[in-house]
Amino acid sequence: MNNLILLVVLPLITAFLLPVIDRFSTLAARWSGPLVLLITTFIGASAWLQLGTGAVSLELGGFRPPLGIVLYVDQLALLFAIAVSFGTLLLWPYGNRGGLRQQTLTLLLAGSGSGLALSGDLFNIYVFYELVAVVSYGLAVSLRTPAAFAAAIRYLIISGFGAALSLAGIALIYDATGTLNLAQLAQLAPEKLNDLQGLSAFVLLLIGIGVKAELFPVNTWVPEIYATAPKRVSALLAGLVSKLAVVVILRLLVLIFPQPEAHTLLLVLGILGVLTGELAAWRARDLPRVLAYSSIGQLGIVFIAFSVPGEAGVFAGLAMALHHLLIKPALFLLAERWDGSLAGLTGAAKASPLGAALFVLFSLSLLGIPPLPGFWAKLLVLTSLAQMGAALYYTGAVVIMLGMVLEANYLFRIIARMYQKAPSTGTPPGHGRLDLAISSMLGAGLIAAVFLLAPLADRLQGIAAQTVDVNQYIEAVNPVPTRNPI
Amino acid sequence: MDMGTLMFAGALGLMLIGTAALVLSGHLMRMVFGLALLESGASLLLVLTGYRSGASAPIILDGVVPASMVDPVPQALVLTAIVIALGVQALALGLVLRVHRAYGTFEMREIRRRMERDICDQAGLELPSSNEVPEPYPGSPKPQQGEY
Amino acid sequence: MRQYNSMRRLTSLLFLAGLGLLLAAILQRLNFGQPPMIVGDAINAAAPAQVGAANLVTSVVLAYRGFDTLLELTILFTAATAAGLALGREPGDRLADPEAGPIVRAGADLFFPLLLVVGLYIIFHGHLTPGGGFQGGVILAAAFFMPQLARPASRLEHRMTTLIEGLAGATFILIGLLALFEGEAFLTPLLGVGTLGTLLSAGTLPMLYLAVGLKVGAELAGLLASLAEMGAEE
Amino acid sequence: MTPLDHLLLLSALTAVFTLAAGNIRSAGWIATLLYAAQGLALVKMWGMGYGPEVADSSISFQLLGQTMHWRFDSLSWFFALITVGAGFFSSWFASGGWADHYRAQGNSLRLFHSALALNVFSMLVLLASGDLLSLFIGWELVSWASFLIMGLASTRAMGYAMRYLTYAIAGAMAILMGIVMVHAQTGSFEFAALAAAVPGMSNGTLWLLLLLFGGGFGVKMALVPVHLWQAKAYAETPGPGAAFLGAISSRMGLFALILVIIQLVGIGRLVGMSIPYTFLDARDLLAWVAVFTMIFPTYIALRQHDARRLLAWHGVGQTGYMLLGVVIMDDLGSAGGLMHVFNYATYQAMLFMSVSAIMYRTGTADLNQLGGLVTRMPLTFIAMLVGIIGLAGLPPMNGFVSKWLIYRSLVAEGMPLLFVGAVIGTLGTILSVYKLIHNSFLGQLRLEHAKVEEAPWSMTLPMLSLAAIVFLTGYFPGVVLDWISALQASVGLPVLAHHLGGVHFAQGGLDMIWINSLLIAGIAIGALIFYSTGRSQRVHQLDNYAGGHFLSADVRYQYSDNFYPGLLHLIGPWYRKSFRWAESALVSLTDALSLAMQGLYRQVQPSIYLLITVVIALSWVNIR
Repeated sequence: MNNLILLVVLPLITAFLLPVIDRFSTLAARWSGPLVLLITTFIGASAWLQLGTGAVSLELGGFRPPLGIVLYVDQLALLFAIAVSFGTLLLWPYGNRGGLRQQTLTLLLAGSGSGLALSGDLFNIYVFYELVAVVSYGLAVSLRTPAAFAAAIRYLIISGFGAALSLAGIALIYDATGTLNLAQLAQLAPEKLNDLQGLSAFVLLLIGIGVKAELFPVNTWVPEIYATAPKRVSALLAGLVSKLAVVVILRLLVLIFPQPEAHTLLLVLGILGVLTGELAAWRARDLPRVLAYSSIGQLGIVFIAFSVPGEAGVFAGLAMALHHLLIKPALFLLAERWDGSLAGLTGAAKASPLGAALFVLFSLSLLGIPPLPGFWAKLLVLTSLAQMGAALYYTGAVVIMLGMVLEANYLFRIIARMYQKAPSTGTPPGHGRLDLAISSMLGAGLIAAVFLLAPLADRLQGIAAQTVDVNQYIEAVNPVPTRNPI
Repeated sequence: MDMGTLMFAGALGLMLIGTAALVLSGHLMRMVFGLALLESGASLLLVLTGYRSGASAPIILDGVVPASMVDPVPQALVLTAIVIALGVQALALGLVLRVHRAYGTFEMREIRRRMERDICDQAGLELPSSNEVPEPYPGSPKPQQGEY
Repeated sequence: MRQYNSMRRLTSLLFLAGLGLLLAAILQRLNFGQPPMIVGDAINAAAPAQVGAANLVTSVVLAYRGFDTLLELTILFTAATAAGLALGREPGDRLADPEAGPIVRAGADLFFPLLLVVGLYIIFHGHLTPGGGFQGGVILAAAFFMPQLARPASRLEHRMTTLIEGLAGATFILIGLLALFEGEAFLTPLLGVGTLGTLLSAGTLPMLYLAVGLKVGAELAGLLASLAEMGAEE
Repeated sequence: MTPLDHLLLLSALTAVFTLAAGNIRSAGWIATLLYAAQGLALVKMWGMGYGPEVADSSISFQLLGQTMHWRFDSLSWFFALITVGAGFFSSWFASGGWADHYRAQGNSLRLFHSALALNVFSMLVLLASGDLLSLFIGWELVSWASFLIMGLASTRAMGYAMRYLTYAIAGAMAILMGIVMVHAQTGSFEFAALAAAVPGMSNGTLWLLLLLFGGGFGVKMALVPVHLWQAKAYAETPGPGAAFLGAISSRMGLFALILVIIQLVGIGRLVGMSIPYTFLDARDLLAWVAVFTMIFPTYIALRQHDARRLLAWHGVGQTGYMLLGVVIMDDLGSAGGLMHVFNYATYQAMLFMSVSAIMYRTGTADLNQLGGLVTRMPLTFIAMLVGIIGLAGLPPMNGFVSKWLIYRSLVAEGMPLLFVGAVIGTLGTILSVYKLIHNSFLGQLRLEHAKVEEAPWSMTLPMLSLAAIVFLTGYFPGVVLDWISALQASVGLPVLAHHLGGVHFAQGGLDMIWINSLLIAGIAIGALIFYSTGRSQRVHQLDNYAGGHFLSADVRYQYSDNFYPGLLHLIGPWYRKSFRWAESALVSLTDALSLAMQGLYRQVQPSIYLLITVVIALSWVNIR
């Protein structure tokens, strides 16, 4: 288990050395990244098999918590760490697209993303979060167009604002508790953070981390970045980075801020996210921005789900998040060649039948059409909302359904266009082989999930149960209860 | 006014000035500086949480362990936070320079409009119709009759 | 439009005032001067024996929270890479900055070795006194950046900085991994504690700080050079 | 493997076969045989047509502590019989000449056949649903299968299909909300759990459930006011597809309504749920919705001049009869409503087929461009004649029986206003179906159609078979009423006592064997007189004068456009397009909101959102 740190540092050290390796052999530099990601995926997978339903903490530097930094490895963290490694492997800039710097940045994203999922220390999470942020600014400007630079600086300003606020939030928490270890914070939270100061810290942290998680209303960067970045990068940001931020928010919510106010805040912001995202997508005129707005809406649903306290909400939210994690990258890859106006997609199915068929499949699952996995995830969200019974939760359910009606309409408007006869003035382009292969793989995964629903659901329920089990977290980390002598 | 209030007022003031620069100014450069101020304010707040009245710095000189030392952790955290902020600001400045080179302006409104226009051009779309009639940017061709 | 602008300004001011009031209200409640110090006291008590650095902040930075330090180095590296991606110049671009005057040139030549020595000194004494890798690294960066200010035509050797930053970063991680191969946790300090307060104490800490210093120096010099070249291009 | 497994497997096999080999020439014929095999599988389950038998499927899924399972009972069986029958006849119709024609137009036959097979399969899955979850899954499958068959023909058809899709998803979401609410109340998706929980539910909860389920199912049935999508979408579907959809697709809504609202919630509870401030209750609400559905679309049909749209608008209206009959909920009325499902399927399929046959030969379905085809396409004429007699509800066809049962029950139950509404609806039906047959088959033959031939046997045979069914079940309605009484017993409605010829009760019943025999005897006597006197002489249509001039074939003497000018002038002001207006207003509102939201995301200074959110959230927290 100790070697799980390699999930983080192996990509980092490779990224540091990539320019050096490149000096000696371009070929080696080009393939060392995928190789390292393959290795980390393997390490993660073998750890997953070893872990079972247990949880372990890695004490970095060998210091007993809460003195040092710990990584907390449970199924949730490991799942997302593996997803990051594997996801970056899939979305790697193969064929030397974008050159050495993009490869370096992608490796850094893999390392920092895994770290963000695994970290069990509040400030360490902040550092990882900033690292992920800086990597995403770098990736966002890959195309080096003026619009990309403008979008990136706008993104940076919102994100930096949010980060500064979360730093202030961390200061508030540290002031109240004197520790940064999540396990110890979980121990102390009912006593020390269950007040105005704690809630204010939550607000600041939520808004800060919400920037990456596409939380309304700090998500104005989403359509701009996704329209100007390469679609591979959009896939990484929408698929992986947003989910990592979501996982961090989930951890904070479960461990430190179980107050009803925190959940209500998340619920309201989630509802607004679904409403604004889906409505804005209704009239979006190019595919990247349709996907961007839809992504905002989908993450809104995830937040609505997490606002249901207890295992049911976490289960539903994780199902939604994982589903979106699978679907959105694939859709963005398909949009790589289809990034012009929607009108330009007329007849696209003729040029790329497989691409169009995959687009239909992913759209159907995104809408939640049974028996595709998206339906079950949405059903979980809706049943958990209905179980709450309160009016605001019912509003959430109604808004999700309204969103689905809108989403069905705008996605199928696009699909209908694709299957029309192509205009005489040039057909839209087909897909690159690599994009198509990766999307097909994800599509196959989606279909496989249909047949493995029951075991997957059981496993996911187990993960949700473990995630909400605060005692297990505390016991696994076992912070020494040092108290202030004063 | 005791020391603590003054210190906290400083942190609060830095954060407010930074925020003001972010929301009130449309100038990109000022926004980046505002961001730096905001970060400094937050860092100051963080380091203040480790202050203990009447304690000495956490350095053991000549093997003598002081009776009461301040919390070393926030100092280390702030060290990290400052370096992070430094990196982000360097990158931000680079991006600002790039944007200025491309669009010839630091004005956020103008930059946003040019960006929207670039995105639409690239996608082959008309600019979305807006109630705000945009002024022609510096150096732009004169709008034809009925273009807007 | 002007009206819209002033409306927005008014709203912003209103909410700014709100933020100020709220933050003031929250900060009122902080216990300044009497922190809980759960972790802080424990570290103060345990660090001399566990780590052996006289400067406890250094113990925290490099030992207890060494991982954070690695990450912040990574952030610097990432920022430099991203800035390189953003600012990267096409080969053959000419630089337009004028040559600096003789005083600046002479000063740069004079200060270069001085800054180098000061920077290295600060790095090596980081575990004893205030200062350390970052502070020293910044001074190193200044040392390497100053000649470029003096002679813009002579470009900073980017190949050199990338080599240094790559190797320095890798060294940091390798020192950490060494412990892993010994069966300890990542970044566990090795080589014993030594005598508190002497130069050769605190185990691998000074080595880590050297790596940090070199990396920060190379990183910052590279970043500054990129910015300068970007500004000079035209 | 249970018999139900066999049926579902066969249906799935049909879908797979058409998907794999739909392009070969004989694919249609093989598919038709496969539908026949499905029919045989249904016949093997004959027991539930006549008694309280239930067949379970051996397939079931365990998920999240819920079991999903599928089963057939008398209700499912009755609807499945119509579904498979409609699939069989549509596929048959689409197999020969029509297929070549369709392919020659550049369409994909594989797509059409597989869409049809998917429709049949998904409907069978829906009919077999054994709990609320499988009901919803089946529901969604049906919706998407219909979307597929509606949209595959042309860009315009796709536009109407998109409109359908929006309505359908909205409806499905209402149903899902209802299901989720039931789950929240009972912790289960089982039918039995809902039935058990109903007595304990408050009227408010039940109203909400009724509106959600009723609204959702009503979308599929195209009840007023959510009826707008149906007519155009069906009309643009390729001929046999329209026949299939028109025959059965909307009936899925009725099936689900009967299942959830009548079988599970129960009649007694519906009558007990009064609408505040009125003397109406939930059942009256449904009945009045049914009556409005009967009237509005029928009179819209009157104005159509595209034969397919005329028929499709009718289809919307006829749903009202079925719903009205069912919600009267006595033995006569519900039997009438349910029998109407069967009857309507037979003649609506036939009518769409005959229109399709006309289009096949003449290339148009525009009633203003047709006329006089009776001499050229006599068999198709017979089919359409039988169909419109049925649609108008006149003896000797089966439509008469079902409508008679409904009227009789309205009178018997003392619902005069509803009765009047139903009569107004029927009046519109008669007028517009007359327009259909007159403008297409009667009157002056157009010059360009002088050489039109009868449709090929592959098209006329299915039509004539259907015509035979319409006639025979009109002669012996007891055949269908047997199934319906089994259905009534299984759903919990009062069972209708009947015999082969109809029903009998003290105040006088209905015996179609007598009525039809008399009618046929009368016609026979008339024919005898007509032919025995030998006075009739066949003359050419143009062997005539007009204003002292000889008629010539190139001049139109008989106009078929602007039919019923007087009547339309009279009722013209009532066509206000209010529903259309409401629909487009909703779309415009969404558009406007969408643009506003995009504006929100295009904020120049996004940091201000962050500030505002932080301030509002912090102060909210503070106030708490």
